[in-house]
Amino acid sequence: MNGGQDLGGMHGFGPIAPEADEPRFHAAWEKRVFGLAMAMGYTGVWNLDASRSAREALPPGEYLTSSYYAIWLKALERQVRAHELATLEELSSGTVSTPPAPVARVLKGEAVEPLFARGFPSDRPVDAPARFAAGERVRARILNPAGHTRLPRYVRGHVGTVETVHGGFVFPDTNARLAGEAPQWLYTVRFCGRDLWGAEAEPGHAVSVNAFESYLEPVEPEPVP
Amino acid sequence: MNGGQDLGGMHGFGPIAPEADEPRFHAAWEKRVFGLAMAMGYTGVWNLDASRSAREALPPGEYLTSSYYAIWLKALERQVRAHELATLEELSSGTVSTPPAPVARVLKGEAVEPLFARGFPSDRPVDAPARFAAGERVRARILNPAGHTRLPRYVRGHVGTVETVHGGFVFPDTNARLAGEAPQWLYTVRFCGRDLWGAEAEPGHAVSVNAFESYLEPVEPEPVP
Amino acid sequence: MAQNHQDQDHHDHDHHAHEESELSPMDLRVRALESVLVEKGYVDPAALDALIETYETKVGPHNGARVVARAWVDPTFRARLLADATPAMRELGIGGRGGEHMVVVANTPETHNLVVCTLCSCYPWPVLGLPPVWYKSPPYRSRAVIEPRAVLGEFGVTLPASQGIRVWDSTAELRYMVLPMRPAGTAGLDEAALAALVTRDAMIGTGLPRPPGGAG
Amino acid sequence: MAQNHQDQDHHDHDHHAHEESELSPMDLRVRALESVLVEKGYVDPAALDALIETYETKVGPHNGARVVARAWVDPTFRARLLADATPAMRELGIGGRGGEHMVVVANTPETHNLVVCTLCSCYPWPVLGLPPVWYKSPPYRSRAVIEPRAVLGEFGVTLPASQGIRVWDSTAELRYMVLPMRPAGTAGLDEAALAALVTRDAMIGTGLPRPPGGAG
Repeated sequence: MNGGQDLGGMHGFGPIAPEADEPRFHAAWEKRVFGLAMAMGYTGVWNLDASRSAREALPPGEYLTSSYYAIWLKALERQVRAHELATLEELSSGTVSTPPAPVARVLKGEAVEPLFARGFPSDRPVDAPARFAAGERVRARILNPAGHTRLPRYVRGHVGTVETVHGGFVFPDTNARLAGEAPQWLYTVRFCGRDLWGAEAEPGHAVSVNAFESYLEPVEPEPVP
Repeated sequence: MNGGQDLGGMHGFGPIAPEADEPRFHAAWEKRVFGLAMAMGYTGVWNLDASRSAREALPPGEYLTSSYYAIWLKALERQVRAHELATLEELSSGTVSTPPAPVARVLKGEAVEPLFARGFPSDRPVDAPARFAAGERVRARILNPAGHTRLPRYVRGHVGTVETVHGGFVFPDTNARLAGEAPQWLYTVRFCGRDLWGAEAEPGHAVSVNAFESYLEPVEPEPVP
Repeated sequence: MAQNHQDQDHHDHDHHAHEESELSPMDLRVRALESVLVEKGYVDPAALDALIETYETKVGPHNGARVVARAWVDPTFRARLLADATPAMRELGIGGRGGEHMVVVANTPETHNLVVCTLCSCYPWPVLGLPPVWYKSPPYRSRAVIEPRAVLGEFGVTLPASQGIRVWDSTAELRYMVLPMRPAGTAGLDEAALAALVTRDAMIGTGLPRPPGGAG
Repeated sequence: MAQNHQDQDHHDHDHHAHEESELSPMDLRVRALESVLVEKGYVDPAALDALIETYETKVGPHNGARVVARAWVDPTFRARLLADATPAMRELGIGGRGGEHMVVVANTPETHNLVVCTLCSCYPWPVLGLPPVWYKSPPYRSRAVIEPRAVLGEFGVTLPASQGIRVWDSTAELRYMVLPMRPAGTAGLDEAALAALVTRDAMIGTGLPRPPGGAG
């Protein structure tokens, strides 16, 4: 979605402001939100793409004026309610008044270390051969889905070069709406900065994104001049 | 600038919500802000493009969470201070403590009706002939200036058709930074909705913008298939 | 001179005196700004009053409705209006700030027109007055150019699929007004009665004219 | 068992008891959420503790610094790391959540690498820990892809014009770590001493390694 999260190339946010001490968390509640989001993500009621989608679905003004873990919190509350794991009244009061819903898994304390040290890979086999090859010129498709996508606005319509073919990965656009992992080939596509931002832009840089196969289309061979 | 104001094609703002009675102003202060912005615009210290630029220069999160006349107010305060017409201390206290700065004009009460009924035209003669003609295919240039521009992000890089050649008009990008009116030819350029938004977009619409000549570039003749 | 409360609301030159008990932080902030700008001589209080009165009470969609009704009854005026709207509107005494360069776009069975300003709030003041909040707000500004049919649906306007939509994004100093199609069954109506059918939304493109004899 | 205040801060299972006097609305809101999720059996409080402890205290840029130092001293490891980073890091016992698919990109005199996630906050947790606020915030996310040289300037990094910048936007589940160039004058340093020169920012690309013998 073209929401508040799609920030690449925007202006007006001011200078980057590193903190002197850079604490990982800035309040006790931030730690709890972090832990709750991780633990609830493990239940299998939703997945990581759905959580990203819930965060970016905050109205843009709210997204841009909320702190990072406040975004996580608001999205987590929405997910909990949308999946009927708890009611608004319960979240407001902190008191349980309805029975729990069934969940596929619960993350146990002793399982955290081994599970998180192993990780949760997203690569998946894909039957079809890759459509594009390293070195090939491709165009990022013009897509403006109202739902979750990982193709940022700033590359859409632009031509770049496939640099790496990474194999099959879970497709976020379907996975985010719990419509299946539908794995696709994933590529690294490199764009010239001037192509993305124009001739007046800062010179001498290239930008790459990781693009799923359905985000890309072939570029017609250019006519000989 | 790619700021909070450049809203075309964004998602996540929810439904359009017309009010039942739609008052022109929702508080007494809104009327005063409207009048003050009009009156100060007449002083010649800045111009309409500069005011638009000041409004969109609010940080995007603030822009998107401020009401319309709150945006006007914040921009007007910034302009007043930037041009040293009043100090922060004066605006905070409402009490004048420094001498006034000279301004070119003051809008008198009796002049409002005739001046505003006549208006303030923006058309200007341009010596050079128009570069593009009605019916010509043109591409909206890829421009991402950090300053004011009136070429919205959603048309940049896209090909459309010149529909009308309107004559010379004040160029907002320079005028907004008080760098001169530098008039340019102005065009209406029509784009196919599917070209702008992709094949999955809502069918059956076209969108046009008013584009200054420097926003446009010729499209190379397409090769015969 | 005796003044009732209503008179005070409209004419008292100390505009804020009667609101003392309910001044919000924004009221106070704006009052401070106004005081400084007036005291420094940049702003004439009489000009403020005249500006507010003009745009709160005088200029509004009744002007645009007159233009539309005239175009419906006078083919030569319609032709002049579509060819060069600004002088044609001047024939009716309509024009000025925010309408220096008017463009009128006519709906047809093939094409419905819709006006938006994605970048700010450009709007044809002399014919429609100041814009409503929704016109200036992110939902309309973001969606009108990408999903105009869905937007029209929220306004209760369902067009046939065969009727295309043309969206006019007001990105320069041209200001657009939609000339709606004249409703069926209005052959017997005079210009004033026709004007009464022309809603503001019909001139933005988010509505259609009222049918004759409707509930209004 | 005697507990001093510090023990309470870190080990008391009623995490909030000692904060009663300063609970903010956000504290209360999160406490309510946690209470409900725990009482309904979706969340094991011991898992929360383990998650927070892991990512607050155990996982951090010291891991990435070990990887960089090893790559500086061991050309065959460096080759394996650049060819397929995930198994190479596993050789050092480093990997897991947020680093399942690692890519390491090496700076050269021709190209400096910079990592960003414009769409959210993707970051290689196993090597760098949780990201700092600036990495997750709009200024960095918006500007890194359009004006990386200006961004580097704000971090005090001025590159020669001849050195291009390659920006890696982390838009899928690949996670990037920059392998900085080994600083001059470090021939005599062992792996641990080299690792001490490797800052977190050097592995994001917003910084360069410390020079040897510097003030630290």
